[in-house]
Amino acid sequence: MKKKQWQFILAGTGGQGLILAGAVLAKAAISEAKKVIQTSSYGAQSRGGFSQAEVIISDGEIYFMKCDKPNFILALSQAAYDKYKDNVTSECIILYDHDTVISNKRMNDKGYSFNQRAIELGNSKVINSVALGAILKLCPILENESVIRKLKEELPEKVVPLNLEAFEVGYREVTP
Amino acid sequence: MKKKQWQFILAGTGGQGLILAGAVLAKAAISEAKKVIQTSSYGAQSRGGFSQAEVIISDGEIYFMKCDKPNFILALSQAAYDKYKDNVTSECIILYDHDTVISNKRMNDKGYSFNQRAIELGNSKVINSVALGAILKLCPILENESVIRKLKEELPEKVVPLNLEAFEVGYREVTP
Amino acid sequence: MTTHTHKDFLDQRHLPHIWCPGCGDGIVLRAYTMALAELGLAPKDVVTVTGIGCWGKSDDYVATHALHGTHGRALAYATGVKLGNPDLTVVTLMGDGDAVTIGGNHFIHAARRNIDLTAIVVNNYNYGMTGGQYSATTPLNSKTTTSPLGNAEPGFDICSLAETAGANFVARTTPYHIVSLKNLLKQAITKKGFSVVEVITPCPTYFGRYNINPSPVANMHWLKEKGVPVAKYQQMTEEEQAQHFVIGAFVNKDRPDFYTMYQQINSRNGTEREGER
Amino acid sequence: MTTHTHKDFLDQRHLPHIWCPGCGDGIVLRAYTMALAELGLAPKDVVTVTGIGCWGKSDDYVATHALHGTHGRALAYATGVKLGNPDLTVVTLMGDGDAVTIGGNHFIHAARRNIDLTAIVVNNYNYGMTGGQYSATTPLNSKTTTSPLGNAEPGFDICSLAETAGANFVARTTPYHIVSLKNLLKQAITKKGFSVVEVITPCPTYFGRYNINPSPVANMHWLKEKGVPVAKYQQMTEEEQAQHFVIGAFVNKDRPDFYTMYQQINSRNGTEREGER
Amino acid sequence: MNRPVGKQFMQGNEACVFAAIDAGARFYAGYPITPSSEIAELCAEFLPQVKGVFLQMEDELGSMAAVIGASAAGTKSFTATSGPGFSLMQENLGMAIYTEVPCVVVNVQRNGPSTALATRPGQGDVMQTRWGTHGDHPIIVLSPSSVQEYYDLTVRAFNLSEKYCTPVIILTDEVIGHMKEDLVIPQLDDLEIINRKVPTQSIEEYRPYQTGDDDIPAIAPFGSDYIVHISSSCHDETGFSNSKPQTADKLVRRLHRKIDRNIEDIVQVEWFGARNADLCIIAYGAVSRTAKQVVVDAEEKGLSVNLLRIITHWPFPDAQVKEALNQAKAVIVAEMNLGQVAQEIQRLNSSHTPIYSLTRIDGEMIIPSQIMSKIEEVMRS
Amino acid sequence: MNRPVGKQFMQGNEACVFAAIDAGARFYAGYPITPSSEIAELCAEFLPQVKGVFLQMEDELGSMAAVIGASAAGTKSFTATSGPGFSLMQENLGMAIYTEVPCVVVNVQRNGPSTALATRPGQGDVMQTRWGTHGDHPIIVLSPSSVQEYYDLTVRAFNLSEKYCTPVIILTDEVIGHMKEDLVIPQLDDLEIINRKVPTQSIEEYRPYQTGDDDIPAIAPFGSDYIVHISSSCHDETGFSNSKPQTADKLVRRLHRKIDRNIEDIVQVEWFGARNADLCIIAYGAVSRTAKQVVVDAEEKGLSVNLLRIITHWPFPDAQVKEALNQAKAVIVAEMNLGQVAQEIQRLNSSHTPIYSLTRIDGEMIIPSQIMSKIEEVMRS
Amino acid sequence: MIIKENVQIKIDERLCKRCGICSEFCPQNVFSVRNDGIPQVTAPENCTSCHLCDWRCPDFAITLEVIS
Amino acid sequence: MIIKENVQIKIDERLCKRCGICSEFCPQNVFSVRNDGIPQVTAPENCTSCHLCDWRCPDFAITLEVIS
Ligand SMILES: Cc1ncc(C[n+]2csc(CCOP(=O)(O)OP(=O)(O)O)c2C)c(N)n1
Ligand SMILES: Cc1ncc(C[n+]2csc(CCOP(=O)(O)OP(=O)(O)O)c2C)c(N)n1
Ligand code: SF4
Ligand code: SF4
Ligand code: SF4
Ligand code: SF4
Ligand code: SF4
Ligand code: SF4
Ligand SMILES: [Mg+2]
Ligand SMILES: [Mg+2]
Repeated sequence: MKKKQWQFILAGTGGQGLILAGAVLAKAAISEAKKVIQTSSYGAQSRGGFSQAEVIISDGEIYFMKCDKPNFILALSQAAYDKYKDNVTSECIILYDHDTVISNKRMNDKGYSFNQRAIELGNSKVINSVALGAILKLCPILENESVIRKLKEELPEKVVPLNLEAFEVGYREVTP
Repeated sequence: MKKKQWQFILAGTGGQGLILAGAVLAKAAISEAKKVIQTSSYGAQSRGGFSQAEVIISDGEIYFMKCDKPNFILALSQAAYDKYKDNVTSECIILYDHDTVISNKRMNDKGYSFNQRAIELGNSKVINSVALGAILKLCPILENESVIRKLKEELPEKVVPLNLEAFEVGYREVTP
Repeated sequence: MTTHTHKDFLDQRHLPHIWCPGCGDGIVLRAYTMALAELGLAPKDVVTVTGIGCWGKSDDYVATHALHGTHGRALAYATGVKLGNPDLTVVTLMGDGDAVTIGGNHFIHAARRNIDLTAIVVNNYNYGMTGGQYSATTPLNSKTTTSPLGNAEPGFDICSLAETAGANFVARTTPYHIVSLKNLLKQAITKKGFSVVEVITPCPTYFGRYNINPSPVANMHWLKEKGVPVAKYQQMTEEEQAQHFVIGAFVNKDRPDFYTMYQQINSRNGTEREGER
Repeated sequence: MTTHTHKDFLDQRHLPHIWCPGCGDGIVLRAYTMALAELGLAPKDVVTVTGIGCWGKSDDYVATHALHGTHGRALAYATGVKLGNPDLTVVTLMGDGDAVTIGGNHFIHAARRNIDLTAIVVNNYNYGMTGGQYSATTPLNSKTTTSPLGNAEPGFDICSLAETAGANFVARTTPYHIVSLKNLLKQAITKKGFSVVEVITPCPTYFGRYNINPSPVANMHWLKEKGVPVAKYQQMTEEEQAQHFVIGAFVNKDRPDFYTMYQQINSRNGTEREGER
Repeated sequence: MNRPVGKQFMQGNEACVFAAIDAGARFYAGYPITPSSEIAELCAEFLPQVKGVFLQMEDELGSMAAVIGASAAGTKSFTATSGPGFSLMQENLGMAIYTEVPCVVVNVQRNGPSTALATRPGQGDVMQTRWGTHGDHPIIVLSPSSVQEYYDLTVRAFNLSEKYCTPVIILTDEVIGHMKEDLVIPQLDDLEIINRKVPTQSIEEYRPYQTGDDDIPAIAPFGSDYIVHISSSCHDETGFSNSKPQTADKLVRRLHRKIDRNIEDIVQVEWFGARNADLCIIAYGAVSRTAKQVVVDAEEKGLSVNLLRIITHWPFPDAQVKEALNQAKAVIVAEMNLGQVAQEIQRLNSSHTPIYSLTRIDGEMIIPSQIMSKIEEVMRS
Repeated sequence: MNRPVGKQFMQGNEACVFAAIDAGARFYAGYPITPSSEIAELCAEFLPQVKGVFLQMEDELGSMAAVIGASAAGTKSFTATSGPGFSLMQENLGMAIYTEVPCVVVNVQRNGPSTALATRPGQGDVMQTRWGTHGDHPIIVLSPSSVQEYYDLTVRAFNLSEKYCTPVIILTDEVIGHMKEDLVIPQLDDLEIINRKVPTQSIEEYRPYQTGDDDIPAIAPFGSDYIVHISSSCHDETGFSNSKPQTADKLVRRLHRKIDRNIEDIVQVEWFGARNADLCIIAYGAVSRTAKQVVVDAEEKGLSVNLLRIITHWPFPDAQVKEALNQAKAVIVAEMNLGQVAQEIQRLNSSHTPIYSLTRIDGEMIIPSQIMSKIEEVMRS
Repeated sequence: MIIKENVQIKIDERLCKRCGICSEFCPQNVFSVRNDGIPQVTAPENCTSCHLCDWRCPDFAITLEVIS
Repeated sequence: MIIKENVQIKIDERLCKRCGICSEFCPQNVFSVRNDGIPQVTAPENCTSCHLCDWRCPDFAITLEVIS
């Protein structure tokens, strides 16, 4: 029997906390008894350069560990967007940052002002939590609660409230 | 066609100049247009320990380079003698040093007072030249002249006369 | 007089470089290209031999001949290059890992041999390239990714090591002290024999973050404050000295270099040997 | 008090040893076994780690635990042994090749790290085992089988190197000075931290033959004459000094050894780290 | 140390460290190198918490030597590296094999040769693990393909190492080393931990390299009442050097025999899919994950494909590979190198089964569609 | 230098040095090790006499690196070592292969692994020469069996190295290295000497790793007007590092192709005895001398035996070995190791010819009677 | 004594990594920092063309053109 | 002040390699050298049991037994 599988790619720039966002997504999925694999790409240019987390979430065994058929791509930089725009199926959602990415206007492209909203929230570093909220909205395969619980666990206590707020913003403001 | 081949083993102790003696034999043979291979054994204990030169002289191509069927063994130490006494054919001549070796009295064993005669000649180091003379006498496959010529070439000028004398002594005093 | 500018020694095709914002590597590279230009050299006269590491990546940006080898062996390649063609100006660019951790043996032997090379050692107090682990120059007690509670080993004084091992020219400075950096590099490159210029510039991304300050600007201020010239250093109390490091040229002598000695000895009459062995 | 004699540390089954007549190695080995006995150690308390070379063959004759590894790595094995069981007394016996030529990197790092080991370096000015090639301690201009007209490289001063790199105890002597040799070994073995005793004893078979005299006795006379104590050395002119070498203990300090530092740092409260990385 | 237990989500290299500690490792010496450095970093953090020691050595030569020293002193020890460092360890790896010092070496493979693409995965060191050091020698090499298995095989590596007194290599790759996956860490009591043999003779009669019929010596740790002599030179049962030809012959043949006779204990493979499929994929490490996906996909397409996954690389699973060759109509060997294992399989191919070597050396993973195309191509022919 | 010419009597290692100098070598960097040290000693004596440089490096890692450096500066360079040193050279050997720097490495094999019997012969490094460094790589390895051939193959090694821009290994053994034998040294004019390609492009257009259809680059020496960039990282035609997957793939496949397509130029074997004999001995190096004696002895006994002597170890003489397997009723592979080449031959044995592996690892030569007994045993069965 | 020359300071935004070193250590406070971290030449008249900003820029992003 | 004890000096001829060090450096000239190079104790009465010969013998060939 073929199990249902979701492939997420969170791509952007070093420092945007995408690896952490991937981990939160992954751990939330684990807590819901799903199978999960997380991989990340980094090269010599990691610091400040291109950065990417891949998460596969599945109801059953996951064999191949790379996202060869992504269902969802978060593109927080032009490089991230360009890397994937022509290499995914038309069903794949690409959620990009309005502020920094010029989209090709694919059918399933969705823009949102991630950077701007994060700054407005008071810290550009919460961009990853905004993104998590948006992801959950567009791709509701996990309970918000599980993600929020993991966010609380993974983040230093003092930044939790702001990140939860950011999550809510992302969840609220992005529409399918 | 099988070519005629002679295998010589010169064995004794480091410092007796056996490698040099082997080289003289070898080079003399080369000068007579024979094929020659010289090998020598030395271990960590080379210095003052066991030392050995092997020379194969042949009218034709030499393939195997070790003396597996020696025709002639010079044994200037007990260790040298013992190493071979039971591992050679009965035809193989073992010429040993009377002064330092106790022989098993094999049929083809021949003793001579190498050490003593060398000392009497004024320098225990000429023991190798005495031995060369003796070898040529017992195994006359090379011209004395070729060996003497090579002795002159290989040795520092000032020790040549004494070594030639030693060679003569060995050649004269050892009898088949 | 100078026919080349520093840009002639810089291969701009690969810019922007891979180094983090504010990393000292770029400043040292700038000083290197300026030094070459000011010395009136041409790119074809120079072989830049780099190690493996952040600083070891600098060959990507130089327009001289270049050899980017394996980690820790830059001086050994360079030794071969120099002896393969003694007319070349051979400069090695090594991190502290390359130069005195994995490559420590080549370092002391190059100094002893006094081979005519220049070593520009960028000491960022850790392995930048692999993620900030401690190296043989990481100061005692510092926190790094492999000494989370503090490093139990003190760091080498690279300059003392070079001096003891026999280098002809030994100096230390920082990218903050950019003018002296350039001038010391010129002296080092000109010097016949083995020359070492240690450039202290803590890796802001790792060492700085854990031990000084994550900001490049703060790290530059740190260098400005910590690096003091010999004269000033000598007037300090021992405690003060422990909080600073001394900059300047410490060794500048003219012991004949290896190749000169080699040629001299081997021009001896071979017969001299006869009978001695 | 002593329950063991030097013979308890000597494995006599393999005597006579392989060393040439008059080679200093046997004398140093004797001093080592005497030192162990006089320190009241038992063979089971001691691990002798040897290099590869003539002196490296000494493990064949010791009755302690022993590890005879690959060429140049003795200090690295010994570092593992000591950290694998810090209660052991770990002594490395290395030739000049092992210690400061191929093994030079481990040497300076062991000193820097100040790991609690003793290094007894027999400096015979060449590679005895492989037939008298020059090593990193062969003096400039010396004739060896790979420098037939003279060595173009100067030799290291092993003691200076050890001192600069950070050793706690550094001494030099010769087998002629057998009593001081034994006593220095005792001090070195007792000292917590990295200790080096350099024993100068030119290989009579190769170095001696080409540069001093083939006779072991002559080589011993040479040692007697050339090795002078610090006080006397300091009174010499520079020219005289160049003709001699200084013997005695040069460094004797108590910087905490690696394992002590390691334990101290790692007993810190781990939470101190929180948030810093 | 707060030992993780039960269901966990962690990186492969992380699982390796916890497994090593669980297996009893208390000493790590290494030199950082991508993509293995996390192992060093986590050892630096956790070993002191279990009274162990983490040491960053000056290079990989020294790391391997220190590991040998610590193990000889009785402490289970390991190191981790990648290609360039693994090349530097070869001399002392041979020393450990020859002197029978248990230890574990993790090689997290990256793209090679030389420096090449240092952060990208590869499987180019398979043959090097077998033949990298000079002279005849046996070796045990294990290859995990999941985080769970990385944990399991690390424990197993220490066990085999202690049991057979020999170094064991874990040959993994950047993908397995860096990916995060869920795994279950057992209770300590549920883990089988094997420790090296202890001597039973009297102290006087003790000879460290004397073995019983099992060919395995009982080498006491340094510091014990049994005096131990370890030598990289040819040595007899006493451990002292001995240069007799017979001694040399006896020693090296025994070293091989102690592994060869235990092939069944050491060799592991996994069969995946129908046992009697038409086409068999042979793969290992990260690529075997691709292959599994392909087996599943093929089934859906109605293609008869299975997978023989190599877990023990060396000694090579001759019997199992022969079985695959005999059973399948064709074999595809998929690997991130130029066909190293494919070539090894050719040696066993007395059945003349067509062997297709699917190679990839650009630092990217072999993806399912790549294998699938190959299958379709093979099936067509 | 007083160049020896015509009929000479010298040691194998000595012939190697004169050959290297004749081939144009002007730089040697090495670290002494038995049984190769004579090569260093003679280079120390003779290189300065031809304005070359002999340098004793601090270790073998540095030696190999210095050889690469000097060659990159345009000077033909070489080194010599034995097992332990060869293991230490592996990392930089991979670097030389990957960056296409010509050079020659002589490995005078001794008994192994580790230190073992350091003064005794062995042939245990055959597979290591193929697979010793990490990552996929090609290699050329030549194996002489007489002093004459040691001379000839040393010249050839430099020629192949320069022609194909790759390191070439001379894999010999203590017996061949140390024995003295007569040989004929040709007049310099009669020697074919090949030098590396020189660039033909304009300075502006020059890219050191750009190749023509022959897959061979024209890498100028450092110091020339052509600026040369050499990198151990994955590099494109400019020589600068480049981390694109296609670049990595292209580079390593080209490195293999430039050797593979020239197999016929590179591979040499010798057939000895009747070409259609019943039984074929396959041997190389010193042992092939034993085998020749056996072929002669067998003929006298009326046994139909011949010898296929491997001269080029790698790339492996697949075609010739297959021919032997197809022709003979049985094959005996005699080697001073545990059957390394026998196993390689098995890979080619599609004819199911019985292959008998005759091994010896005690530091003694395989003697004629040993092979002869095996022949008689095989013939009986 | 500082000889004043006419100097043009160019910042290549493609190369600048916003480290802040140029502006922080310019002895004449010639720069101010834009919102996004890129330095701006805001007091060019104070520049002594000492070149420190140029030489210390880790990213080869500053060019000083002296128009004398 | 040297305290004289009764001392017996044994030379193991199986181990002695005739280097000559013991006899050359005995402060009391206790040894003379036999024709074949093996040292002989010829003036035992002069021995101060300083142990130098014993300790300096490279071949473990000398044993000093002090019978006090
Ligand atoms: C033999 C080997 N070991 C380890 C590595 C991994 N490695 C690459 S760079 C580096 C350290 C770099 O540190 P350093 O030389 O100080 O340069 P930095 O990055 O700090 O400038 C290491 C350990 C390697 N490439 N090769
Ligand atoms: C890796 C390696 N390279 C070279 C050798 C050969 N080798 C054995 S001993 C030795 C030198 C010994 O010199 P030293 O350490 O000074 O000891 P000595 O023999 O002089 O006492 C060498 C080069 C080796 N065994 N291993
Ligand atoms: S990691 Fe450190 S050394 Fe490397 S580029 Fe970044 S700041 Fe510079
Ligand atoms: S060769 Fe030299 S060092 Fe070696 S045993 Fe002989 S005298 Fe001693
Ligand atoms: S040249 Fe000097 S004064 Fe002018 S902007 Fe740059 S640092 Fe400031
Ligand atoms: S110094 Fe260079 S990189 Fe840094 S802010 Fe100024 S222009 Fe930008
Ligand atoms: S103990 Fe002293 S005095 Fe007595 S024989 Fe020996 S060296 Fe001479
Ligand atoms: S010192 Fe020892 S070896 Fe030398 S002569 Fe005296 S007893 Fe013999
Ligand atoms: Mg660094
Ligand atoms: Mg020595």
